[in-house]
Amino acid sequence: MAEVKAVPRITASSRWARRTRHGDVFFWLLTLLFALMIIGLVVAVGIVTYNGSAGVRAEYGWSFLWGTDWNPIETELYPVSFGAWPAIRGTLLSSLIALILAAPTGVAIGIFLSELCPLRLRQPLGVMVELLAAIPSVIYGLWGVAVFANWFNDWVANPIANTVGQYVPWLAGPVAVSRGLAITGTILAIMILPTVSAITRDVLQAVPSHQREAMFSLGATRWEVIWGAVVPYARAGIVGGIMLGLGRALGETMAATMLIGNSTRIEQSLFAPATTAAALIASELPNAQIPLHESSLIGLALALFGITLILNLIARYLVWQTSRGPAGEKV
Amino acid sequence: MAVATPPRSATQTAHSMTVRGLKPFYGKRLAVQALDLDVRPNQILALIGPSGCGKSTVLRCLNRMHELIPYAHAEGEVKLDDINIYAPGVDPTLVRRKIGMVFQLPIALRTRNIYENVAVGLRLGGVKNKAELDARVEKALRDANLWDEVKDKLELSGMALSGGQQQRLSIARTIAVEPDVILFDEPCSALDPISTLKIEELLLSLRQRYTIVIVTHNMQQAARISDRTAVFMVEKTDDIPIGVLVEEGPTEQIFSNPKDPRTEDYITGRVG
Amino acid sequence: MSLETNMLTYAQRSRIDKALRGCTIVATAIAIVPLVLIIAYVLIIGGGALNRDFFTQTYRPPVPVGVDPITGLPVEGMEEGDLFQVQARGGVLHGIVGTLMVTITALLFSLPIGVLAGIFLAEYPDTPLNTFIRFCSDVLSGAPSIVIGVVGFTLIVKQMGTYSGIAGAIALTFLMVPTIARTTEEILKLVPNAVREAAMAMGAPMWYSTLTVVVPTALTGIVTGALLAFARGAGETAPLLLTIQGNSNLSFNMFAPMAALPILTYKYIESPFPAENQLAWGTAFVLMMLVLGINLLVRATTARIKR
Amino acid sequence: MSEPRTRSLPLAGGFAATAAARARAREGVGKTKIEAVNFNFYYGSFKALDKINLAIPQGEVTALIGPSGCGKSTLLRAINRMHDKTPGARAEGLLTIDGESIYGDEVDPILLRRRVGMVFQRPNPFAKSVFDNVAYGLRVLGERNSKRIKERVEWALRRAALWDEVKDRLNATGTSLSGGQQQRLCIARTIAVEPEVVLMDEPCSALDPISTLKIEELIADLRGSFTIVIVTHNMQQAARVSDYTAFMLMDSQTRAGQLVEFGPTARLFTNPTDPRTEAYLSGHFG
Repeated sequence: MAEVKAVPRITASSRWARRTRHGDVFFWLLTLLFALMIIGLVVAVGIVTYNGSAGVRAEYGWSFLWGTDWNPIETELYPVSFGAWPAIRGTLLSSLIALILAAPTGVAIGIFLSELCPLRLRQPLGVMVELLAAIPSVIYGLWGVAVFANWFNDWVANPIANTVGQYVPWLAGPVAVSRGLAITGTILAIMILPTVSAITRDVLQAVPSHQREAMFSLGATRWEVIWGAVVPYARAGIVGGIMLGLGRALGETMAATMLIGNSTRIEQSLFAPATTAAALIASELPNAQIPLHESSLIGLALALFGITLILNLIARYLVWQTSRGPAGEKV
Repeated sequence: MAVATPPRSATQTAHSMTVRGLKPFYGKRLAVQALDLDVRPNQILALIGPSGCGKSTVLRCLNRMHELIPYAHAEGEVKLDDINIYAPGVDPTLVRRKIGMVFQLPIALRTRNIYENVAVGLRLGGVKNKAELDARVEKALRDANLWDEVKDKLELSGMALSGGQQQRLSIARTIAVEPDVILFDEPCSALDPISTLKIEELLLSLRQRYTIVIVTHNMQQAARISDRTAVFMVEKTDDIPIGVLVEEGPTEQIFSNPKDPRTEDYITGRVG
Repeated sequence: MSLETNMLTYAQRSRIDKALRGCTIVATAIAIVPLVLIIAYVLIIGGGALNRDFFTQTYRPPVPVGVDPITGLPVEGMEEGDLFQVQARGGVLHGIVGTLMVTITALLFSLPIGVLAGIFLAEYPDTPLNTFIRFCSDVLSGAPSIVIGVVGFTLIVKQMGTYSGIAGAIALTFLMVPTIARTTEEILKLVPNAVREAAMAMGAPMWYSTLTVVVPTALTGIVTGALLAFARGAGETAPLLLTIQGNSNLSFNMFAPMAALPILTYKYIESPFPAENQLAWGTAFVLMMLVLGINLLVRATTARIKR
Repeated sequence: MSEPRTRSLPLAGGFAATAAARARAREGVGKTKIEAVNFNFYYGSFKALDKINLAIPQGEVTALIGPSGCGKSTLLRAINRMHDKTPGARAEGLLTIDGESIYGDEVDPILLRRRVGMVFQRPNPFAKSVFDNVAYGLRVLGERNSKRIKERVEWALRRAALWDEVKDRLNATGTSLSGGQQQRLCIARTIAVEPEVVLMDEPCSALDPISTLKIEELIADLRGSFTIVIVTHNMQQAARVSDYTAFMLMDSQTRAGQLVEFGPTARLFTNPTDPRTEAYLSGHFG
């Protein structure tokens, strides 16, 4: 091998050496500090909403949550009163409708995209679903108000109210024009559908193909493979996806504000106007005149935050439960 | 009670397969040159050859598993006894029911326990009676030489077993539905020598009741257990590799007195 | 067919298979209809509402059809009914400027927090603290955006005594940090350990190898996360309603109320004039193009890297 | 930085010490460079190395051979403390370089690794240009003078017999080179800072025969300038490139790695004293 010309060796400077020696401790502290900021942000949300709602808790205590009267403006007939139940009920019901509509459909779409879709369509359809999940909710709300509401009234709400609604009180008329729990729930369902489908598709695609092949080689039909091997394998992730969708529906503000009708009266029918916690906060907080009103709205935000926190915990518990599999598995 | 398959009696005749002009494709690319092959009843046919020669592809064509790979399909004729499994109108699901398959990696269905791992095929076949299920699961596990090791832990997940045990579990699952032919795709390549030995013993005992095709990259294994051997090679035309069936014959003859010089090169270790 | 002889239940199984597979196709078809309609409406109606004024002007109150929008005088040949029809004028330049300023400021706040927290989660050994930080990050990204709006409102708007762009940016920071932190963490974990070991074996201190080798390897991924966070922030409405309030004029002052595209969309659709509702579609069009454009860009670059 | 302190504790203190050590290196080949005395290594409660006693001579090539799982890689990685980040990994007993304990309390592993470079099994160039890959170690040392860096990079690439192949594409990404070139790039990167010891962990196992040959030639060429410790599973390779060979085995009961025999390669391969070495070399097990 050819002789290589010698060149001076490079050694470290002492200044640099001092810098590098303490760099690691400094870097660790720096990243730790910023990581702790994430905890700080959550704590800030908790503290601000908790302190902000001190007034309403002093006035009503926990019964604030199930008080049924919400009346921020003093009139001769009705005294000022703040009960969160109309808003909480509306939030829960509209999300429930969204969940009932979107969970089975979303899972079915996920199964179709991952297992059954012709290969040529798989990529474009998948991209479309992911793009739809990214569209801002105000656009869903806009379409809901301007286009979907009339259609829903003519083809769904009125026919149901005029037939089944005669006997079932919670589907009874009169149908509020373009407003109400049912239509809000439906738009929320359309909105969370891409989220649920995209996550379901992702977790199904992560199932190793040999699990499918083992079932196929036993003479299972495609559906038996999907339902017997693929879906059970991925159920934890599917549950997680549904939970994520539910969380989005619970906290959604704009679509709800535009479509729910913003009425704090509790009416039995799903076709009557109602309100949700998010919609109530968005429409009243900027104009709240008396401190108790403002404090009540912040209390609502605290309740909403609490609900999503609990949902997060439940989702984690379910994922943990379902991922364990049969006893004896080495985890 | 719906009974899918009556338990097989020892006297039942075994089944043969005939392959004529089989051409497996990946997309537009032909993977193996059109080949003819006979699988004789109650024998073990070994497919050997260097990696990339298409032996696994051919195996997967024998029960129409090949077409499950995206963009893959096969042309030609594969007969189980006198039925062409590639004839129009034949449901691949039924074909796979009749021609079982055991894979390279031991597969325990992750969300089922050991018992259900074996019972799953029977349930698909419509067996619902608990006593009958129990009996047939036990028989399959006994036939797979696994019963004594797992009889006390049938409720545990299949994932709790060792690799060799999982592979025998896969075999138990396959023979529980009493197929006519069993295909093995390098069943020992992920296992340690002792587990390999157990699987080989198992294969020899299964030969009395089933027709078996096995793909292996281990020539000694082929020599030890198979009755006949088919040797595949890779050839390159215009830089595109294609698998070719070089020679097929009784195992003894292939290993002691190969007709084709390429076979000789391969088994003496000069290529592959 | 003799293959079927011992398959008594097969016909039934086959029917179930076909029926349920059909169900998934039907579900997909049903779901695709409204989703396609939404995009189509925004593209067609919204696209139709666009013109040069739309991008160069700010809000101007609508005038009757029979009045010249510039001079305010009746135009020639006007009919009496025209005075009761309203035509929309002006554009959303103030909204575009507001959205960009607020979201970019929020990105500047959340990038250091998110990236450094992501480095902490990915590069240092897992402890219960890491698990807790991840949980907090999940809580934050799952928190309803209106709650974040309330926090911005009480924490900043109330204290400052005025709605302001900066309050909006801080509220959006809450929402963007978890996205950036989690993508950074995930992408850093994809960097092969061999790269870290190589740098370590050269005698590089950890901070130096992280900044000069690990992070540059993952840079596109981190940028992707930042862009996605930006898209998410740009589309948020609820927190902005409570923090920047909206503004009809072009404003560059981060310490005063500002406009933003999502808020304009909401205000225009609530407007009683049908002509202004038209503007809502146009605003939605711009917003959707911004968000989808970023998503497509991210998709194209990641696809290129994977190849 | 105080001069006496660095002299007495070179690993802990700084860089003047390395110059002193290099002066010692010139004193002659064959002196003990790295020594293990009753050295044990644990992963949590699992004992991976059991009482290793070994003296690796300076300026020569020492090969660690043995069947997989025998702990040869663990021993190699212990020499520059690559296990430090592995949870539960800990050393016991004595492992020294130039008489200083590698696992001493005062030792800064970063300074240690600047003296003990390492080449890995799979080529792992950074996703940077060829030039920046080699310059990386120099920049780690704080060098900012681009002329000096350039000189040094060329020197290292020439030393690694890669210069002629890459001199026209120094700006190409390191990962765009072929596997064998990547591995030589990694060697160039390691020797650019002139470490005293170069550890190689099966450097050829991911390479084709021709690239393997080139790396082996390179090792022969670097011999004398560096103390080289190489782990290989290929006995022929050990016989070809090394001056000394250490044969290790896994204890069948405890599964801990043990040193069976150590000696000049020629002697070990032709006339092993331990029957287990003989059995392994003649292919009876492993």
